[in-house]
Amino acid sequence: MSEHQKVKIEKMKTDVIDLSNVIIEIGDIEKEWDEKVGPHPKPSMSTLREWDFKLLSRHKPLYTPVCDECCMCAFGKCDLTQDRKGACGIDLTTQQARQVAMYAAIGTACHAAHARHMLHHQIELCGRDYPIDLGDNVEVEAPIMRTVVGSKPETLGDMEKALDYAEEEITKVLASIHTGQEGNHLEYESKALHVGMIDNLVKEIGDIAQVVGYGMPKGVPDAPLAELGFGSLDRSKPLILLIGHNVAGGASMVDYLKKHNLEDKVELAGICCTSHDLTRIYDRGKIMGPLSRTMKFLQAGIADVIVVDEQCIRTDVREWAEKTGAPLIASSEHNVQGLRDRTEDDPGEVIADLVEGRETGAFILDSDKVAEVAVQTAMAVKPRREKLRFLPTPKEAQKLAKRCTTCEACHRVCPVDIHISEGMDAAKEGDLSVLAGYRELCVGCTRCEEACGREIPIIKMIETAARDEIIKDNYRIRVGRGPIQDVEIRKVGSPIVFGEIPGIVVFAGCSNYPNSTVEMAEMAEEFLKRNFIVVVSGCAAMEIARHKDEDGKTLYEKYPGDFDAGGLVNLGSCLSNAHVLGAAIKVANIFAKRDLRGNFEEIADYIYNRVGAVAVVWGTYSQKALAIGTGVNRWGIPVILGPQGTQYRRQFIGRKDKPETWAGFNARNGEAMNLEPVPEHLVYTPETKEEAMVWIVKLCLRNNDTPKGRMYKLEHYIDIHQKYMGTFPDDIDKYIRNKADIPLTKKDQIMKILEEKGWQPREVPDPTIVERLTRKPKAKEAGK
Amino acid sequence: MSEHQKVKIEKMKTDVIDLSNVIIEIGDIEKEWDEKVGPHPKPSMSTLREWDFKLLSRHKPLYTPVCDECCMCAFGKCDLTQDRKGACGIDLTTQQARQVAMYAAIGTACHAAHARHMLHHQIELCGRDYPIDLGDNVEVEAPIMRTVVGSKPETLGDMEKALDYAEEEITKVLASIHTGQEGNHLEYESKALHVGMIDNLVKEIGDIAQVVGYGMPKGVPDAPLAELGFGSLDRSKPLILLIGHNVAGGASMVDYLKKHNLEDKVELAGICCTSHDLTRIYDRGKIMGPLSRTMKFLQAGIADVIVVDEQCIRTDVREWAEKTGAPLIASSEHNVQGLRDRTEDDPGEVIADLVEGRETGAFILDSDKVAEVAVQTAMAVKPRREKLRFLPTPKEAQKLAKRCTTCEACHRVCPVDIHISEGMDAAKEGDLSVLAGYRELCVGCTRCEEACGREIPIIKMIETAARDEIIKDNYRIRVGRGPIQDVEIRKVGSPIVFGEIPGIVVFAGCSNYPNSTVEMAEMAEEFLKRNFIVVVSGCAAMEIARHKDEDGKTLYEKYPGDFDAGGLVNLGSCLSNAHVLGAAIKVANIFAKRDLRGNFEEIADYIYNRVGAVAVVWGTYSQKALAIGTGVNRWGIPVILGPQGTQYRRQFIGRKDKPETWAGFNARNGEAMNLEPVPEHLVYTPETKEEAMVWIVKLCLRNNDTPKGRMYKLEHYIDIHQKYMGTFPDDIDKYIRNKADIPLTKKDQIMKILEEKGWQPREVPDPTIVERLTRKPKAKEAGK
Amino acid sequence: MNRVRPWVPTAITGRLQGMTVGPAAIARTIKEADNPILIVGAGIMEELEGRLADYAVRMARARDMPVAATAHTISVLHDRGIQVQAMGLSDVIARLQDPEWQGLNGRPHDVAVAVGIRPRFLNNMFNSLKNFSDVRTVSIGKHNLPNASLSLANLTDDIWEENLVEICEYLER
Amino acid sequence: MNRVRPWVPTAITGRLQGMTVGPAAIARTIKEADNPILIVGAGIMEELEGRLADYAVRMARARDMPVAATAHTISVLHDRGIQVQAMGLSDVIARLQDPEWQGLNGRPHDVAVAVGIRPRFLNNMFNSLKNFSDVRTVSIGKHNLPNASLSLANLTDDIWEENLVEICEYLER
Ligand code: SF4
Ligand code: SF4
Ligand code: SF4
Ligand code: SF4
Ligand code: SF4
Ligand code: SF4
Ligand code: SF4
Ligand code: SF4
Repeated sequence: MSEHQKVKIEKMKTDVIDLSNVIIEIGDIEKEWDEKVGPHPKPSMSTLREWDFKLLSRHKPLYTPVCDECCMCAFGKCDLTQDRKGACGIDLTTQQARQVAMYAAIGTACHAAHARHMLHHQIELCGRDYPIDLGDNVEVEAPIMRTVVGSKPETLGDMEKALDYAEEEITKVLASIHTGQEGNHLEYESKALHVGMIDNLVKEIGDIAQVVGYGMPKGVPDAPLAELGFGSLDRSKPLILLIGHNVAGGASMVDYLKKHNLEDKVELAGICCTSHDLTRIYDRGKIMGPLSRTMKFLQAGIADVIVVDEQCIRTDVREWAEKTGAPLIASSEHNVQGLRDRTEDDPGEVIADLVEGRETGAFILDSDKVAEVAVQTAMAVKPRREKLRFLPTPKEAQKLAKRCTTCEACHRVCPVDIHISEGMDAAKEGDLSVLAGYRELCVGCTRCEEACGREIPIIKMIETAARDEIIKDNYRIRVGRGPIQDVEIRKVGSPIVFGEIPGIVVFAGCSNYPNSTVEMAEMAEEFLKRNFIVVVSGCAAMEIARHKDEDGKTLYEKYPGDFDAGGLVNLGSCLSNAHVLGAAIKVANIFAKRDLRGNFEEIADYIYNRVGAVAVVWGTYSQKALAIGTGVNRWGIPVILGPQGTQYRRQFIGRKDKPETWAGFNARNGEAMNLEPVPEHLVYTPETKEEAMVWIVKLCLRNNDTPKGRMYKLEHYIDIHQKYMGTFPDDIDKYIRNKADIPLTKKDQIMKILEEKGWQPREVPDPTIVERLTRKPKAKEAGK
Repeated sequence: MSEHQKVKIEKMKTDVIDLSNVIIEIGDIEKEWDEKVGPHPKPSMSTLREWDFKLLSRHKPLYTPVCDECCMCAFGKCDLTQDRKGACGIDLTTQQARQVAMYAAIGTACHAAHARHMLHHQIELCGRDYPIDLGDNVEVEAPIMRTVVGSKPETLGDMEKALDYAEEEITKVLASIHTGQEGNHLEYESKALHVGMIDNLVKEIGDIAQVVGYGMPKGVPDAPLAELGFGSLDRSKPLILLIGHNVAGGASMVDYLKKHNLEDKVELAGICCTSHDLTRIYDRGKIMGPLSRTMKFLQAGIADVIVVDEQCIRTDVREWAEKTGAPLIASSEHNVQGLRDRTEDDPGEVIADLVEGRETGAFILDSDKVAEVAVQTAMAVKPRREKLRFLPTPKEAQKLAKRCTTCEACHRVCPVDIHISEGMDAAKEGDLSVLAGYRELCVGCTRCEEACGREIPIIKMIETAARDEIIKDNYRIRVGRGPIQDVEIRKVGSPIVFGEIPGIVVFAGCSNYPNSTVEMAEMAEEFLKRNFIVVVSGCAAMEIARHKDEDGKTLYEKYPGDFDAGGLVNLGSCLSNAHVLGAAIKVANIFAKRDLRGNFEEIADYIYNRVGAVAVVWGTYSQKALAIGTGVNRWGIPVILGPQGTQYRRQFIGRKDKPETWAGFNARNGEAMNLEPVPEHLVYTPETKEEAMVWIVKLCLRNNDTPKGRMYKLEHYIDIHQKYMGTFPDDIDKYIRNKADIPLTKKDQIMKILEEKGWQPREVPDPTIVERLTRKPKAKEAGK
Repeated sequence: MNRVRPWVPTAITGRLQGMTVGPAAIARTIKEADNPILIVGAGIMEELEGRLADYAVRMARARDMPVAATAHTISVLHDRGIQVQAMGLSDVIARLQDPEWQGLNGRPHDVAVAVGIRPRFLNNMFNSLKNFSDVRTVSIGKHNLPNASLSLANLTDDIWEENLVEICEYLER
Repeated sequence: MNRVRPWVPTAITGRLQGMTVGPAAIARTIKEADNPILIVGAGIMEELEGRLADYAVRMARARDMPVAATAHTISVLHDRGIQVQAMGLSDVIARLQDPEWQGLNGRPHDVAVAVGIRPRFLNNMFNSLKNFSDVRTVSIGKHNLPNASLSLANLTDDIWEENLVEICEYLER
């Protein structure tokens, strides 16, 4: 990294000086920041390896290979089954870890490139000196950057160096994937954790850049409600559908509409994170839904113009845009779709080409031009298009169903295990209700259609079957609020650490799991009612919004947006989910007065042992979700994945039955001791939502829980266990350190169990897993 | 990218000024360079897409999928056979291109991380201002950087920004691999070409840094000869075996040996590129051989200490080090092998642990400590170790052979198709000669041993069988000379472009193909004799050295090292193969006076149409080799891969039978016309070396060949075709533009063919495929 | 290598595929195992209108197998009067790979029998055992799983139920 | 899906595998093809002590198939007196995927028959045709290739030669 610059000034004139041809050499000039630098500013790939190895010795990787072969180099394919090694010497365990690191690097690269683009764009719009002002209530503006990079950004330009650092680390991790390097799986896991931490960092930078530059809500708890769902659209207006994650194009459209007084004339709606970010800057922006809804909207042809940016977009979007006659605009280098580059062309010409059908799409890298072309084209083509006409009628659906031979090819490939032919059977008889019932389950992956030898348009038929519901689909979601305010941290720091708030549950990432709407909403509400802080972002936040109670209210309408007990906090897009980690860091900083600067290990140790947070990525699918999860893992935050998370190939499983794996220290006196087996796992894939809920509460346990905190947490644990498992948990003795921990309401029952198990009270240490952080360091450690 | 800096100077005092607390804002200050900036400095991922699409419309991707499924996200695995799409919408064609881009990104990341480390290391050693001085004969010091980045580095520090740029681009390409983006294979091919170009750039930076910093040969044609092969070792001395690519550790060892007068006492030898670079700084360094020899040396236990750095190292090196009792030192973050981090420990302590066997290895990130520990440990353990004792005796080998059931499991998995059981059958009878014969074929991948149910140590038996030869293995190789000098370019520019030098053949990359020694050496000599310039680097350069003529001379002893007709130019390690591309660029710059700065497209168009260079990566296996090849492809240089190159999944195949695919322009008048179908392919995998040789000469044809040049090239083409194919080529009419092109010696025969084919003379244009570069640009183009 | 196409066509992970067998072979393997463990997943509550739970219980009883109740199956099994250990599937799979683990009944398990777990999920989990342990795996779900050492062909509910009955009866013999 | 294990155990690329057949089925397919092309690789010079070249020539003659001589086989084939087109394997494979290509004899080929090409190399190349063309592929090499529509089992030289004779005789009928 080059903090160091040598500069030649040919001419310089200010009020005080006038000089020419001076060479100035500048060393490592840092912004003023009186916090002392910790041991690990800008950690390199192996700097925090010891920390990782500590986590990995407690939570051992459990590998579920998706493939027993390796095809990564021209030596391959190699058969790695059982204990066979590949031609480079690698074994299957190491290969799994290598793939995890590779995919985590891809996810991180996405966020890094996104952040780079956004920062660059904001610097162009606002200038390099534009201050990072997140409002009066946010002083610790970039907790992750402070901790990891060791610097405190004051302006947009100040964040560029941190991205240089991030890109260098991503490159290193990617380099390590090359054939012929690590032969030990833990090394690759450490690299995955490292690149995951970089993912946290770049997301924070990207979101701060857009919050500041676009003036998105700055951590306001009472962010407004936005509309979500097809039913929220005024179908008489032209619709521009934004798909992807980078709102730059959408933001320019908002400007364009406002400038030309067209806000009333055009609907702007988005799919995936770009829609979150759209609603953060535009109160009339609509959210169509998460990734899993994309294909349904594409096939139904609801959009008059489709604008794609980057990440998690159907790769066949061009095909469907063409089939439904919607001009397609590609606005990102990451997803050009073979379209002709019109960036330098006159927008009028491009619009004419699209409207008159001479071309079906355009690649435009200038967001202002994207805006003009999208809006004008949408207004011009709308009159010619009729919504939903691409779906079959119920009659036609019945006829189509009759083609079905009940061969089950579709069912076999359906990732969410929908028994499609049953729906077809009913449809043959004219009963579309079974198909309609699949709507919430189906994630629109088209795999069934690809497998069907009878060319049955399964998704369209489901949509037709559920037509009436779709048109009514209209939900309220709280707009993404961005960071958590320092004042909120001050307020909740103590109840979190001392236990009145039993935990922070984060629902993040994708929603490609059957019934994720209902399941995630149900889980969220369970914990809202229990006074947990429930934080959401990305597709998960949308999915949760698609669930209404009997009164027609979504959870966002029922629970406040405060980062406080019983609050339902929508951070926004996936970029903004960095702020929940930021909040955990701020607890350490603001509440516990731990220094952040270059002090990763201490902060992570703090969170791991003290902040009862757990992330749930229920409908996981993407490499980004893997990076996000692996990132928070490094800070000691456990992640629960939906069952398809086994496709990521690796979990981190702790063994509460092996006390020796929980080695740590009592920070008060430096004494080595086995700590409690909490949090038990760092990555876990439960089978059902019921099991997930038990794990959510259990993974909020922390070594440093106060008696009151522990008592509350155990009360919820027992209660949830009884509610969903139907039994009293059998491991309660493991978590009761002394009588003060025992929930009062269940005291008798527990005491009986404890007696049966021969339970003895235990000392409650000031827990840490880093010897250096103890107060009486051993001689050897001290010598370092 | 942040060229822009805002700096606060608290105190500054020079002879002329004295000031405090001044804020200086610095814009894009560039080093003085009066060359005008071309259209594409620091091209972003899609900037050169149109250029790529031109190449790709001429040389269409031919995909050979290694797997018909995709397992890259948690949605998978998806079945992509035939026209099925995955759950993200991707099809198999696009998926192949996506994988190519991903693996090219991995290869590039390796070189980028290597270059970053090396530059950082040299800056630490020599200072940021250390001048880039490549000697009097090299003025154009960094032709790739000049062309791609548009800047001219004067000091080590000047190259850092270029690496920032490179890392940003690698991150972008990696980001584009994420699920849900490109749905068009050409887009991913363009991204692969882009990241390949970045690979060229970072290799150049890395090699310049080490050439300058370590004082390696600076493009001297008569670089000294080094020794290669096991027989070159003094086995009475302790041997430190360096494996990998990054010579930082080796360089420190050289310093250490010199400082402590131990040069006579210890042997330093390397495997893979680190050994090339070792001999570039140390005249007593030995080269053990390429990657394909690694396992043989490991199993034989020849090393007293093994030091690994990064890339292309057996991942199970630790296992073999332990089995043979050789302490292992890991010196790179990329390859830590689960070893304890001893970077901060006292070297004496580490040495004691290793020598006394308390630990089997150490991870040390400080190259000076690595040097001390390696040297001292080697000297201490040597007396206890006996070389080669890990190999079975011939008697034992016979006994082992008797275990063989001729099940053929080994033969099936052998990537180079060795019929091992035949060797075993002979060995059962005491005849080890058949096994011995496998030695040159075997690439030491151990796959046979992994497959063998009888636990037969096949490689060791081959080594035992070939024992006598191995001990005699002693070859001479010319030390890597680094860049090509400007004076050489001045000398050869005209003969290259005008044809006296029929072409430049580059043998680069790996050597994991059966008989690659003999085959590569044979091919090299064929072209040396024909007055081609033959350039070598990496493992290929070593492999070629392992071939002696009847007089016991290697090609390096028979041919001069000049970059000139009949010269055999060893550039050095894989990093240094950037210089051959550099040489092609310098032809455009020095000979043809084309501006380089930010002028990629014009330079690539120049090379593609004028510089008859072709690269051969015969024993290809690595992701780096893919990146290297894809990189030169973007500049219009064709690449020939060995047959296992199909494992890379993609070739670029031209169609000489489709004239319309060769559209271009006559630069003289801007006229659009179909150019000649040359070079026909950009990536091609021939079946045999004979076929390869025909392609080598044919792929040196260029549109702009002068009559004399074309005549020479065709003479070689016909001659080689007759020699190896046994026939006169049937497509000669395609390459004769008018009678002046006809080789005199074959005039009659050719005239007959031309008459039969109804040949007509054709205009010879000033060829270009970029309309903008023509002299009478069309009105529309001009408007741009 | 003669086997039916796995239920999930892409479930094959490589060269090494388990066998497709009938109920007799499965029953025999369970019976002859040294110390089998029965892993019972959430599907027992829904499949065959809940009767799958009854079959699971019958097998556990007949063979006297310790039962790991994954997901939230514990009370369903308790209700049917057998002693089970609640344990997440990942926990079971991780422990089965640990040579030190003394099983649910004080000694290592050599065979893992699973029922009531989604095929994709189980196939992935069993691959972990296939590659990283010596434990043999048996699926008695109605889908064919290439990563199980033994699994049934892809069956209709009716035939599956017949198979389950056959397995129970064999074990009860 | 009933087939032998491919010669190269990892040569399977996915769900779609070709059939392992005997010489009769291969001969019939070649005979009944509309316009087959015979692709002859370098192996013909070494395999079966060079007799493979003779078989290739016999088949080409018997079925009157146009021949693409890949690698450096052209003169070996010329020497045996048949007209062939010298063409690299990648060139042939690329052209076979082009619906516009009019084959070696003026019309598209529907079946590609290959002999004398290393199994790994050919298996990869044939996968290109499997996925990206309608051309059916036949390998008459002695190794089983899952990416060929039809290929022989893994044979010894003796049996292979018998098969070759049988194919030749069938075609000559
Ligand atoms: S790792 Fe994935 S792409 Fe490679 S062979 Fe296995 S399933 Fe196919
Ligand atoms: S990376 Fe290793 S295991 Fe993978 S294909 Fe290459 S040699 Fe085989
Ligand atoms: S589109 Fe829906 S029904 Fe079809 S396979 Fe995908 S999830 Fe299943
Ligand atoms: S694949 Fe098609 S035909 Fe077969 S059951 Fe499904 S919908 Fe019916
Ligand atoms: S990236 Fe696409 S094709 Fe690959 S596994 Fe994921 S959804 Fe399937
Ligand atoms: S080690 Fe040698 S003989 Fe064995 S499989 Fe590899 S190349 Fe073939
Ligand atoms: S695998 Fe082993 S037993 Fe079988 S042929 Fe090869 S060496 Fe002999
Ligand atoms: S030539 Fe190939 S094997 Fe050798 S070092 Fe380079 S990439 Fe590795």
